[in-house]
Amino acid sequence: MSILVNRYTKVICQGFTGKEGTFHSEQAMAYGTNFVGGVTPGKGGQIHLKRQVFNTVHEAVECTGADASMIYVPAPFAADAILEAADAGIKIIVCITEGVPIQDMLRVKHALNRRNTVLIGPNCPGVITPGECKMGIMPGHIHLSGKVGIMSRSGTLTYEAIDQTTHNGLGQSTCVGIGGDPIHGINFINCLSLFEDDPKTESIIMVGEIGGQAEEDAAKYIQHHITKPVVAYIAGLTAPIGRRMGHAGAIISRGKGAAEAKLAALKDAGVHITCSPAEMGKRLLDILGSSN
Amino acid sequence: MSILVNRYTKVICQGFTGKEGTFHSEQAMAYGTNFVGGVTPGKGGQIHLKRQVFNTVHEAVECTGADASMIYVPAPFAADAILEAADAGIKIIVCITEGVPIQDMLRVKHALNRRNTVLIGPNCPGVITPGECKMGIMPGHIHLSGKVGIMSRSGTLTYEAIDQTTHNGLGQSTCVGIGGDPIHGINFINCLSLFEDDPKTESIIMVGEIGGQAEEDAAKYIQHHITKPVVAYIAGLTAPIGRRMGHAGAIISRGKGAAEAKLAALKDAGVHITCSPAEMGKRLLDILGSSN
Amino acid sequence: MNLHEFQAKQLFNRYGILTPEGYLVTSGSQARQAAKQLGGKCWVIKAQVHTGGRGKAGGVVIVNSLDHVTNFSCKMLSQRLFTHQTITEGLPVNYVLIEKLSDIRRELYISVLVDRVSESIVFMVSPQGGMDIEAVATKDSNEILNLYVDPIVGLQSYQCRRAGSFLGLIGMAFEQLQVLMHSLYQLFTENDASLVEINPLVVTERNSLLAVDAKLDLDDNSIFRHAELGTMFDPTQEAESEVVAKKFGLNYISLDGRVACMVNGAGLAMATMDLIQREGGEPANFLDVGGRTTPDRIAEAFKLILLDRKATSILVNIFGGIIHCDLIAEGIIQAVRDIDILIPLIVRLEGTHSNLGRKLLSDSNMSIYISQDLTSAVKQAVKASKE
Amino acid sequence: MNLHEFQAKQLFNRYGILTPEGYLVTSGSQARQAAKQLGGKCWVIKAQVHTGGRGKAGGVVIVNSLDHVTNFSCKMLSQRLFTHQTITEGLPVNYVLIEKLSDIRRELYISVLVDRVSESIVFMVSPQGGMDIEAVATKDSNEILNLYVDPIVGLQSYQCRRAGSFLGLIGMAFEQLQVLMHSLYQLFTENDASLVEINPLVVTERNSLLAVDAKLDLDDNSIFRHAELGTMFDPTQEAESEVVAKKFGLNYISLDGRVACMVNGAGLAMATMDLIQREGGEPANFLDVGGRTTPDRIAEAFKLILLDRKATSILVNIFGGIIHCDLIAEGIIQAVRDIDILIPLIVRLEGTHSNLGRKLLSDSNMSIYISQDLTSAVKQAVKASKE
Repeated sequence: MSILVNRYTKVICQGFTGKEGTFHSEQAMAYGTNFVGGVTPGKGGQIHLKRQVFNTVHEAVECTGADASMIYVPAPFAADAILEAADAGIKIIVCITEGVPIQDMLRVKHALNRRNTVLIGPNCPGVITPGECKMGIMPGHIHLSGKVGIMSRSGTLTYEAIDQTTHNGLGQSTCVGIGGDPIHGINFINCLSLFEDDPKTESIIMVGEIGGQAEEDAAKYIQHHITKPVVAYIAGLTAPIGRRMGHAGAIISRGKGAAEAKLAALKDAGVHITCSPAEMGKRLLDILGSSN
Repeated sequence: MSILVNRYTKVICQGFTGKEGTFHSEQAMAYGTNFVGGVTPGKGGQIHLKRQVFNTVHEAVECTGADASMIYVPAPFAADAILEAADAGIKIIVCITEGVPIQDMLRVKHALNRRNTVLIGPNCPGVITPGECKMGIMPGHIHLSGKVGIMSRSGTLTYEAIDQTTHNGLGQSTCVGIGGDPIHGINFINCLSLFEDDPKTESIIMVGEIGGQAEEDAAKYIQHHITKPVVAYIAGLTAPIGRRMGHAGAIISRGKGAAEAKLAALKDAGVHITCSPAEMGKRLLDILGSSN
Repeated sequence: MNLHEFQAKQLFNRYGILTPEGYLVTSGSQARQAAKQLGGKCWVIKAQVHTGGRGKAGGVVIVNSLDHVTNFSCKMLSQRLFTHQTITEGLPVNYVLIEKLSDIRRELYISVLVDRVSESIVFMVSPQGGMDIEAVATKDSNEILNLYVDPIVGLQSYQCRRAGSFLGLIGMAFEQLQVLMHSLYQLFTENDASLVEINPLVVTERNSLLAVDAKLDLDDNSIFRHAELGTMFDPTQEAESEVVAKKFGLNYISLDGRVACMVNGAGLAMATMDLIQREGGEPANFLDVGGRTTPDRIAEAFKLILLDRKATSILVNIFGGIIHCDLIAEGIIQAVRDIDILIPLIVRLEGTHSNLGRKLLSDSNMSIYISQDLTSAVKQAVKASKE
Repeated sequence: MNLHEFQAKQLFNRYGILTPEGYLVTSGSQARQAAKQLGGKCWVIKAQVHTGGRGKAGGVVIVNSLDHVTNFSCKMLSQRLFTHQTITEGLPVNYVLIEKLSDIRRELYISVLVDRVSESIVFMVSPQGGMDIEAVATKDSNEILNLYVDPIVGLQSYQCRRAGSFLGLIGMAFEQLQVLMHSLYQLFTENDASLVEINPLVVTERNSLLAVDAKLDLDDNSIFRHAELGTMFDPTQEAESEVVAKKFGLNYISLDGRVACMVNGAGLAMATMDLIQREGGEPANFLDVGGRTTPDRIAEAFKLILLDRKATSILVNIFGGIIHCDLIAEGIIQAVRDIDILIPLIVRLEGTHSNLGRKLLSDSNMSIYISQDLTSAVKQAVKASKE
């Protein structure tokens, strides 16, 4: 088992024939993902990477039965692409695209609220169930099928967590990059709920960062609903106030969103904190060892 | 018991000091409704009909604990009034106003979709639980507390059904006028579900008319979910095609919405049809007699 | 509220939607002048009336000489147009539109409307343009694509691409469709339209889109915020009695039977019509006097009924809610006193103040059949209509 | 992207929002001319810089003679402005705004922003204008009303009435607030703003509303669809190194420590900074080279770090995802070859092609400390920075 995606997930790519779409679709196929086709408006009927290209997601879904899509279109077209996927019945939408206007995302989020669709991202590395399905830009080879559920607001920090849990032998059930934008799809609480229900997931690593209050909300949720051990790392203790730290969402504004408050909330909720991004795997192993 | 409103419902009126609002608020109080105040922007602080006037619904809710509002504002302001009530936490919104632009209602409906609020109307006579709470323009004196749930797209036809069930002694649990506009709040299926769950309601009268497919949808729902006997009357057998019969929603367009199709669907679903608006009560009594 | 084709096309042009070059004229000589101005050898003459099915009824004619332009325009302007959709007496043709004949590679269909089932605005497109869309729907529903617009985000580009793909458009026409659909959506929402239809939407030989026909219905309830559109209303295109009715806030539709009825509430009015038929009669009209009636309106309602001359009895059926029966009674008494009502009058009053109302009527000593019971009132009215 | 006050006010005026009469000037003599033109006896001189807290820092001055207008304007234009919010070196004042002094009955606060928790646009209003809104929030949150806008229906009139009622407005000011809020909402959505703030929003003696100050931030991600707004960017208001960084697609923020770092990914970059501090060092910067880096960008990143002169060691920390470690290695080698990097360089490579990358680096025989382990790399960098 796993959450969100697995070996049966039928994946397509929007922005398939573009440079990014091509590279990461190739990588996904090489990883063994059940990759069934792609969409590029105006190029319908062509064959690309041995898969059929469609003009619209609706056509792709009709012909391939796709239920998941990864989006590599430029930022101005991302909102439209997400909505197209949802309208066509895609259940898991992974939007890698960085730089989507925030007001576009506001509208998209409200529109998706009433649909039975999960959006991951935008501005995220994607989602992977090791050994089964890779939808995103993460390097596949660092993963190991296993029992840690990983969720993160940061791309490369996710890889750190993955790498560490691969090297310590725990492996990953599913890794979800929820993205660095202030308005995004799936959040920590959604992931926590899925990980809690997933028999394969035995523990959880959460990688947060400054900005917003997603970590505080997650802390409350963990306290009341999560029985599996959670290790958390929060980036940005040294970040200055009022500066946007790369991610559009990583900003301490009006006194809110500082790392200290997040760490305090998580500690209160019984979450195991690690203060080093290099020791997330080690911290988890320690906890699991001590609880056995 | 009853559905939607009862003796504990705390009712306010929007458009309180206007002519319509004043008249029907007075009537509601005279009927014994738990009428706690009213709203007219700019007249906050005044006393009207021995009740306080507020500038905003939020203030009214804060000061009176109101959970239901009846709206008598002119059509151009109806959408805003409905949204204000919903935003202030009002649970039952009755919009009497006629002539609300259809695109306003489209937006209002979508906005309400995500809220825990019931909208009744617009362009409807309102809702009444006899002997307890009257929210609308129906003549109170024709009602009798009893066991028939009545739901209707037409105002005066509702009164016919009420009058008949008062005279035959069955009485009414709650009567809901869902309104004659193509886009409206509560629908037949919502009412059916509430009536089915209400112990006081023993049978149901449904008054439909040409236009749309609400009756066909209700028929399907009755077939699968309703155990109580339902009597239906559909108005408009003699209505010409393509003409709007008074109500904005009462039109047979593009071959759809004709009375015959509605009657056929209802018959198929085991609903008891009456072909005379003067015999809804009699038909119901006959059925109840025969089933005993 | 319906607009004329030329009014719809004016609005189209304001939103950048291309229509054939043309002129609106009111006489044969103007028509000739317009055709000269347009140049070319073929012209289309289109009667401006509020109805579909103009083509079959002779309201759209293609001609290839200036004399024909003059003659056909004159003929159209001098006659009323009858189609299967028009009211019995046909519609006057006060304007004709003279257009250049468009070169046509393909004829498509596109419309925008409010769909009550999905509670959203929907685009309907079909490659089967130039035909009655209901016929297309009946024949093969796969030939129609419905695109539902989410009000949160509005029309999306992907929906336009789907439409273009479905219609088999390529190149410039594909691109133009995206723009056209966004323009239509803007026009639809900004003007509170209830229907916009282009049938046919033509693909020309140069692969460009052209709105050869245009139909535009507006939401009556929203005219208050579109003053300019309100002035486009053409009362000559509706039955006189219905125009009068509208003026007095009455909902009136003229029908073919002999039992006239005056009812409060649209549902009860329909139900009364149904009952009349059930009792062996035929309704002469639909008439809803509404919830806020006054004695004046009652009088106007009687006048309307008498104007139609068909009725041989009148049934007044009132269930008082907002409306008070005593007020209705007073209105009836006043009307009977002021107007010569020579046909039998049957009045059924029920609801608020109904006892008082019935008493007023009987005290008036007028020749009115008064009833509290609907069925017997209807029976009486049907019977009286046949005497 | 931040706009200057005068730019924000220009945009305000375009949306019908009233601001004090005033002129933008770049010299003392222009300032005097402007004051004369404005008339009256009192003027406000406002330094146009991208920062809050101008008042306390001497960036807003009220004067009552033309000589003072000249003198204070000259002074402001000749100095950099330092506030608690500005970067270390302060900000240049290239323009000052000369305005008529407004008569003030009350000072209110209003702002519009995107709220990430409710995922909606929110209006924030307070009767405590002219103060730092964070201070108001801390002192008494009842003094602030938040109004969340549903994107389906947009700002509603009832929300404006609530705001007006909350602010205690009556008469003309109450009516003007409705219009103002709708204008602000339109401005906010049409221009993809991320913050619009009027503090204070003044109620004048004649009970009219006036936007005495104006702050407007735009969403950087949306500038592609607002070409005109893009041209309003004023690079003089940002640290030079950050302007250069932006040009090369690098996210760079200058800090006060001595350990420079170059990282891919914003989260990892923050984490690297945190680790440096944890190991006893202080980060000299935040630098995210992003996911699509090229050897050129690596070189530019090194130049940026060296430009700041503070760093005494450089830590490159790359976990390859999209980015390939061999490419990074090549970039590093090229940069070291082309630029004089005289301080110790520590490189940690992990992820895609990391073996290849590390091999390239060690084969280059350059003086680079190469590590696969993050902690030891950080330790090394901190240690090196102190030597």
